[in-house]
Amino acid sequence: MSSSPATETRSMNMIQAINSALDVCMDRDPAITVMGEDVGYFGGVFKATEGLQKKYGKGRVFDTPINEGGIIGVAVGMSAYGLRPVPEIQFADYIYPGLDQLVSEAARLRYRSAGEFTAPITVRSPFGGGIFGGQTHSQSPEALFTHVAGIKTVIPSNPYDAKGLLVAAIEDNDPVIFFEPKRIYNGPFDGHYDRPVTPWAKHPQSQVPEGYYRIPLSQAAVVREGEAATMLAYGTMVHVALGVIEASGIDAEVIDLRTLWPVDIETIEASVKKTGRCIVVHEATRTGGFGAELSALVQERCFYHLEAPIERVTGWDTPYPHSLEWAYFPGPVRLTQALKRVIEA
Amino acid sequence: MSSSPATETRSMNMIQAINSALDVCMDRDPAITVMGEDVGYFGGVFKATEGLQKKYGKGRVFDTPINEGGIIGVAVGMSAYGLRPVPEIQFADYIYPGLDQLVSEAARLRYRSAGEFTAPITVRSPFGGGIFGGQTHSQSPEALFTHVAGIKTVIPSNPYDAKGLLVAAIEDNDPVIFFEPKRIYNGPFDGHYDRPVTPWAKHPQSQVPEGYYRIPLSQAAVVREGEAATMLAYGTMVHVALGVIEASGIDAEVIDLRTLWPVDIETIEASVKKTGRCIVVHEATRTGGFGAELSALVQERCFYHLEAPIERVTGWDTPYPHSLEWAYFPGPVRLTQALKRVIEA
Amino acid sequence: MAEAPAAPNMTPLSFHVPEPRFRPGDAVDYADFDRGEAGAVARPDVAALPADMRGHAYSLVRVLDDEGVAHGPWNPRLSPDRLRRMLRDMALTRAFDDRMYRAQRQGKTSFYMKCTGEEATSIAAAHALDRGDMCFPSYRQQGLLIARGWPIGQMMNQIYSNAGDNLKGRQMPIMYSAREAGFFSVSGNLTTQYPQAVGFAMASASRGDTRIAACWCGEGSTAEGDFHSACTFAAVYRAPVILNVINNQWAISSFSGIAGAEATTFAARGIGYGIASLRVDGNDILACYAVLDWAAERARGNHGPTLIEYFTYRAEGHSTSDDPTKYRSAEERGAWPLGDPIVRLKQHLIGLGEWDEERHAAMDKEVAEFIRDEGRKAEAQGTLHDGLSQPFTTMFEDVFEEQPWHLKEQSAQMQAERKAAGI
Amino acid sequence: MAEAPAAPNMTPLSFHVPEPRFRPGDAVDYADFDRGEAGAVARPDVAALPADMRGHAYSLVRVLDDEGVAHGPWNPRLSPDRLRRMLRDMALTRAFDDRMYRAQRQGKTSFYMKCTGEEATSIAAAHALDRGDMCFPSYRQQGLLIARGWPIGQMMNQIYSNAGDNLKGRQMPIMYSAREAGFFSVSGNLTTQYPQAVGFAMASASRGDTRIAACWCGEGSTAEGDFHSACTFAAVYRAPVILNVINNQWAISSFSGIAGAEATTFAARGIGYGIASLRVDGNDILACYAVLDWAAERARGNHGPTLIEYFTYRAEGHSTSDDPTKYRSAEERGAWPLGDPIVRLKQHLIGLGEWDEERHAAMDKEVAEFIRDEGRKAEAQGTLHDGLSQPFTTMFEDVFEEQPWHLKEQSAQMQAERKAAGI
Ligand SMILES: Cc1ncc(C[n+]2csc(CCOP(=O)(O)OP(=O)(O)O)c2C)c(N)n1
Ligand SMILES: Cc1ncc(C[n+]2csc(CCOP(=O)(O)OP(=O)(O)O)c2C)c(N)n1
Ligand SMILES: [Mg+2]
Ligand SMILES: [Mg+2]
Repeated sequence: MSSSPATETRSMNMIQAINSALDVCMDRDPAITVMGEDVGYFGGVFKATEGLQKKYGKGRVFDTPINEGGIIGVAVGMSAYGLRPVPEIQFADYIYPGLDQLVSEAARLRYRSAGEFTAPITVRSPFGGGIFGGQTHSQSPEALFTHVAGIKTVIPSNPYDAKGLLVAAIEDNDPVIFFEPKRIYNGPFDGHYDRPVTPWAKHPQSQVPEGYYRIPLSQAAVVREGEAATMLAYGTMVHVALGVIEASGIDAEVIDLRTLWPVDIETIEASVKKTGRCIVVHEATRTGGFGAELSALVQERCFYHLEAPIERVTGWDTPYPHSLEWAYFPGPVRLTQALKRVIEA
Repeated sequence: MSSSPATETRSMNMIQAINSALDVCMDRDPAITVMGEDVGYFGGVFKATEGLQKKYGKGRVFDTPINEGGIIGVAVGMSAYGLRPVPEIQFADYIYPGLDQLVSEAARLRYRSAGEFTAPITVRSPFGGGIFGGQTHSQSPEALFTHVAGIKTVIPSNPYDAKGLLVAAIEDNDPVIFFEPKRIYNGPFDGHYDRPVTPWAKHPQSQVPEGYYRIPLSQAAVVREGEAATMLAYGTMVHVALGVIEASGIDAEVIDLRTLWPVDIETIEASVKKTGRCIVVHEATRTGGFGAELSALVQERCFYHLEAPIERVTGWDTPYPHSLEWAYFPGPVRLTQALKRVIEA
Repeated sequence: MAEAPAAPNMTPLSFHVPEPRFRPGDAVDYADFDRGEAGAVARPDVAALPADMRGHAYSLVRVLDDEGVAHGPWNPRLSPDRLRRMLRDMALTRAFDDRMYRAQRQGKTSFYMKCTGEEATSIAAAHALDRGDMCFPSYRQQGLLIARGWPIGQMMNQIYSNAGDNLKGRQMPIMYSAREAGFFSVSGNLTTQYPQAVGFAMASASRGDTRIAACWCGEGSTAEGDFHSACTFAAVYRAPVILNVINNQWAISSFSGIAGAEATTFAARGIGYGIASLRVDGNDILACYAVLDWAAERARGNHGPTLIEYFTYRAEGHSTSDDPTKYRSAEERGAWPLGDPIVRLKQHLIGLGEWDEERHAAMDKEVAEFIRDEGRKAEAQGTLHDGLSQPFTTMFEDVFEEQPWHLKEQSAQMQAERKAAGI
Repeated sequence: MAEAPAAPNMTPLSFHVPEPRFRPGDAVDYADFDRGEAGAVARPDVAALPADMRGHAYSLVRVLDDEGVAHGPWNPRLSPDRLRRMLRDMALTRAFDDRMYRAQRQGKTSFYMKCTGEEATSIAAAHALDRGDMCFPSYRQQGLLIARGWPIGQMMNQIYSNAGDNLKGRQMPIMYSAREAGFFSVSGNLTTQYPQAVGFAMASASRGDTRIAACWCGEGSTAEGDFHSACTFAAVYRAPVILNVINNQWAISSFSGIAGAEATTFAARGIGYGIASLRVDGNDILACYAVLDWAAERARGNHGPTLIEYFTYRAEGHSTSDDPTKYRSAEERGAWPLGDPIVRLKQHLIGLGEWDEERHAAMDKEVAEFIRDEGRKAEAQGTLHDGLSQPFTTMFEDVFEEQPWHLKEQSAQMQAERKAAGI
C-alpha cells in the first residue's frame, strides 16, 4: 500500500535503494541533512550515501567526528533549529554511546516540552550478523529501542521496502531507528551460508521506482499466505523463513513486520487467529528480545485461538561469536525444527 | 535459603541494610572499592555509603567526576587489576551514558577474552518512581540489562533481602546490576499513596543480621502462597501485589523474583502449573519490558496449564509524568482489576 | 587481589583524591585567593586566533573593583537604564527563587532549585544575546527566562504542575521549556544540552542564518562525555556557539576539584580543542556581559565558538533535597571574595550617581509584591498536591505526533479501570 | 524550515567543514610542513608541572635527523643491542602484517589490519615500559605483543580462529587478549580501553603497587566520550597512566581535521585537563622511546599522567575492508616528510657503525622465514573456513562464570536440533 509510486523502476540492491531514498528526500526537502562517520566524500563504509555530498553540498552531507553521542546530540539540536537530520551510525554495535541522547532526549523531547520541540531524526544503521563481523559488527539491538516510549523502530527486508520505508521514516515527525540488515545489502539470504548468494536482481522486490513513494510505517506485509502457522519475522529472517517454508512444504504464513514498533497488531492478530500457531523469529539474543514482546502480545490477544505454544527462534543468549557464526545464527536447521514442533504440537 | 546468617539482628530500613552489606563486604575483602558521585565524604545522596569513607579510607571509597561512562569504564579497568568495584549510579535514569561500558565491555569481557579478564562489578543504582521525580528520577530500565548476555540483574524488595542479595552480588564474579527501589527505601509501600507510609520497623523483613550472610542469586522467594493465580513481581511492586491480595481476598500466590536474570524459572514454572493463571507486574513501561520476557517464558513452559491469558500490569508506554505520577504507577486499582480479570477468565 | 606484590625496590605509587579546603566547622580563609585586578586583563579582537589568547583561560576578566568602580577594556559602558534593568532582573530572580523555595517547603510542590549568588551569569546573557539566539540552559538559568520577559506566572505554573502549566504537569519543577523565549526544554540529564546547542549553531550556520546558540552547564557537569562531544563538534565545524560553564565550585556535595579544578581551570578545557576560552568573574555582571558580548560578536562574525568559565559561588544548597551544612563550611558563602552580584551592581550604579538606597529599597519592595501577586495568581490555578490539574488522558498525548494503537488502548484501559473501580 | 529568515542587515553565518589538502589524483606537496629540528625541543624534568611545559603539546620531539643522526636532550642513548632488537621487532611486525594481509586475501580469514608505517610507536612502548605494566591497546598495537615476545603463532591462531586460538574463535581477527603479556583484550568499540587504563592505574596507585598503565587510540578516536572520561579521571586522581594517541592522520576515510586537527594538536587536548602533554615524531623510534620513558618515570614517581601524540602516517588502508585510493592521494605515503621508521632506525644504526646492508638483508630474510614457518604451523591448526575448529558447545561457555539454566538449555537444544536434522 504505497502512495503514488513513481512509474520508472530500476533493479536496485538494498544499498542503492537506500541511497535513492536519501536522494529523493533531500531533493524534496532542504531541511534534510545527512551526517555520520565517513558518509561525506567517501559515501559511507557501505556506500549508502555515495554521491550525496557532491550533489547536495557539505552543508547537507558531511563527515562527523567519531562520537556517536555527539552525532545524535548534535542532531537533536539541529532538529530544534528546524532541520531533519538523518545520521548514520556506522554499525548498530556502536549505537550505545548515543543511547542517552536517543532515549533521554530525542525520544522524550516532544513529551517533555508538550510539543514545543520535536526530534524528527532518522537514525540509519546497518545491523545484524552473517558477515563474520564478530561481536562488534553483528549485533541486533532493536529491543533496546522498542522498549523506549517515543521512538519508532523500522527494519526493511528488501530494496523496495527499504526505499519506501526510509522515505516514510524521514518524513515522520518522530525519531525513527532505521536498522538495515547488512547481510542482505547485496542479495536476499535464506540462511544457507554454504550456497551461492542470489543477487537482488533476481528478486521482484528489487524493482524500485526511481522517484518518490512511501510505504507507511506500522504496516506489516504478509509476504506469504498460509494456514498452518504464522511466522513473525523482519529483516534478514524474512528470507530465512520463506526458504524454510519452501523447503519444508509446510503451508505457513510469513509476516514481515517492517515496522517493529508501533507494530501492526491487526495483521498479526488476524493471522494468528487464523492459523492458531505462531513462531517468532529474530537474530538478536533471545532473552528480552523483541520476540518476547511479540510472544506476549500474541498470547494476550489470541489466547483462545492458540493451539500450540508460541515458539521463539532467535540468536542464542551469548555474544555473537566469530568462527561459530553459523551455529549462532538462527538458520534453516533450527527454524525447520521449530516449525515442525509448532505444527505437530 | 541464606548461608550462615549471623545471629545478631537489628531493625534496618533498606538504606541501612545496603550500607551494612557494603560495610560487611569491605571488611572481608580489601579488593572491594566503592565509588560514585557524592558517595565519599557525603555518603551518597540517599546515604547508602554513609560512614564508609571514614572507615575504609579514600583509596577504597571516593567521589567521582560526574561521568557515568567514566565511572563504569574505570571500574572495568580496576577489575582488570584485580579489584571488585561497587560503583553507584546516582539514579538509574543516568545509567545510559554508562551503557556502552556495561554492554560492550563489562558484559562481554569474560567471553571475548575466554576468561582471561573478568568484570566482577556490582553497579548499585536507585530506580523506580513514586517520589514525584518526573521522567529523570523515576525510570525502571531493567529490561535494557536483562536483554544483554553476560549481565545479571538483581532487585530486592526488603531490607533483609537487600543486604543478602547485595553481598551475593558483590561476591559474584560477573557484572551485576543491582537496582534499589527507592520508593521503599524507608518503608514498604503498597501503592496507596494517600495513606501514611508504614516504616520498615513494623515489617518482619526489616530484622537484618548485623554480620555476614548472603542470599543466593537466581532464587526467587514465594512471599505468599496461593492457589488462584500467580503474581510475578519484584521491588516495590511486591508490596503492591501483597496489598491487593489482602484487600481483595483472592488467594493468589506472589513470587518475588529478586534476581531478574538469570531468573528462577523453576519456582515460576511450578507456581503457574499449580495456579494456571499468571499476572506479571512491573513499573517499567510495558512494551518490551521484562514482563514481556516473563510472559513469553511462562506461555512457552506452561502453555497446557494456562487457563487464562497472562496479563501484564505495568507502567504505561509514556515517559514517567510528574503530576500524573499516580495515574502512571501500576497501583492497586489496576492490579485489582487485572487480578479479577485473570481469575474470572 | 593484585596480581603481584609491589616491587620492593621501587617507590610505591600513591593515590590522590582531591579534598576541598574547608569542611563543616572549618574556619574559612581565602587570603591566598588571587582574583587579579579589575581592568587588568586585555580584550582581544573578536577575530583573535585561539592560539593567540590562551592566557585568557587562566586569568579572570573583572570590570568592577571592590568599590564598584568599572575599569579597563572590558567595561561595556552600558546605559544606566540598561544597568537598572539588569539590576531589577537579578533582584526579581532572587525574589522568585525565595518564594518558590518557600512554596516547596510549604508542600506546594515537589522540588525547587535556586541560583542565588549566580544571578549575574544568566541575566548578563539575556542582555548580551539577541532574542532570536537559542539558549540551551541547565537547570539553574531561570534568570534567562526572567530577563527575557517570559511570564513569571508561567514559570510558577510549571513549578506547581497546575492547570496553567504549559508542560501539562509532565516535568519536574524548573524543567521549563519556552520556545518563544528561545529557551530549550530543560533536561534532567546533565550536559545533554551541550551538543544540542552546537547542533543548533551548526544548523543555523549551514543555512546561512544569523542566529547563534548558547548553552550552560555547571563545572561538575563538564566531566560528562557530552561536554567533550560539544567541544569537539564546535571546534571542527567552527560553530557559532557560546559554551558557558558556571563554576559555582560545588556539584551537590562534590567540590570543583572532583571535576578537575586542582589541575587547571575549566576555561582551559577549551584550549585543548583550539576554542577561544575565557575566564570571568561570575559575580561581576559587567564583566559577564562584556565577555558574552565579545563571544556573540565573534560567533556572528564566523570566527568560531567561545568557551566561558564564570567563577562564582553556589550560595545556597544544591536543591531543596540538599543540606550543604553536611559537607562544606557555613562560612564559605560570607567569606567568598567575589561578593554578591546584586550588591556589586547596586554599588556601581550608586557610584555612577544613577541609583540610591531608597530606590533600591523601593525596587526590592516592588519586586517582592510583584512576585507575591504572581504567586497568588499561580496558586489560584492549583499547586501540585491540590488534586490533579491535568486530565488523565493528557498523559498519553505527545509521546508521538499521532497516538498509536497501543497508547489509545492504554488510555482507554486506564479510564475503564478507574470507572470499574468507581473512581 | 528555519523559524525565521536571516536578518537582512546581518552577515550570514557560514558553515565550515574541514577538507583534507589532497584527494585522489592530487599532486602532494608537504613543503610547508614544519617538522622542527631534530634535537631542538627541551626535555623537562619528569616532575615538571603541566603548566610549565604547555609548549610541548605544540612542538615535535625529534631525535633522528634526515641522515639518521641522533640529536639533543631526548636522545635515549640506547645500547646498539637494544637498537637492533627494536629494529628486528619492527621488521617482524611488518613481515607479520604482510603475511596476515595476504592470508586474508587468500580467504584464510575474514579480516586483517596492518600497522605499516606506525611500527615505531608500539615497539618503542614495549621497550620503554616494564613487562608488568598493563597495556590497553587499540587494534593497531600488534607491535606490543610481538616485542613483548608473545608467540607469533598464538597471534596467527587467533586470526584464523583455529583450534589453537586462545580466544576459542570468539573474536574477530586481531582482537587479541594476552593477560600474560600485559595486553588487555582488544575491543571493537573505539576508545573504551581509555578509561579502563585509567581505572587500572587508579587501582594500582590506590593499593600502593608499582605497576602503571598505558593505553592507545587513534587520532580519530579521541573524539569519543571515553577519551574525555579518561583524561578527566586521570587528571583528577593523578593516575599513573600514559595516554597514547597515534595520529596517523586518517580515520578510515576521514582525515584528522574531522577529529579537530585544524584547530590545534591532539597533544593539546591534554592541556585542557592539566595533563603533561607532548607531541613526538611517531616515525622516530628513539624519540618515541625517550618520551615514553619520560612518561613512565613520571608516572612511577607519582607525578601524574602524560598524554603523548605520535605524529605518523597510516601507510596502508584502514583494514582489508578498505580502499584508500578512493579518498586520498596515492602520493601521500611517499611524500610524507617523516619517512619510514624502519628505514630511519636502520640508517641510524649504520651511522653508528653497528649495522650494515648485508646484516639488514639477512635479518629481513630470517624474519620472513620465521613468519612463514610460524604461518605454516598455524595453518596446520586450521584457518577460518576450514570447518569449525571449536566445539559447538564452547559458544555457551564464559558468558557467565557458571553456566545458568538458560544457556544449558540452549546448548542442549542446539545439539538436539542438529542431531534431529542429521548434522
Ligand atoms: C547524567 C546525570 N548524572 C547525574 C545527575 C545528578 N545530578 C544532578 S545535579 C548534579 C550536580 C551538578 O553539578 P554542577 O554541574 O556543578 O552544577 P550546579 O548544580 O553546581 O549548578 C548531579 C550529580 C544528573 N542529573 N544527570
Ligand atoms: C564506537 C565506534 N564507532 C565507530 C567504529 C568504526 N571504526 C572502526 S575504526 C574507525 C576509525 C578510527 O580511526 P583512528 O582512531 O584514527 O584509528 P586508526 O584506524 O587510524 O588507527 C572507525 C570509525 C568503531 N569501531 N567503534
Ligand atoms: Mg557547580
Ligand atoms: Mg587514525
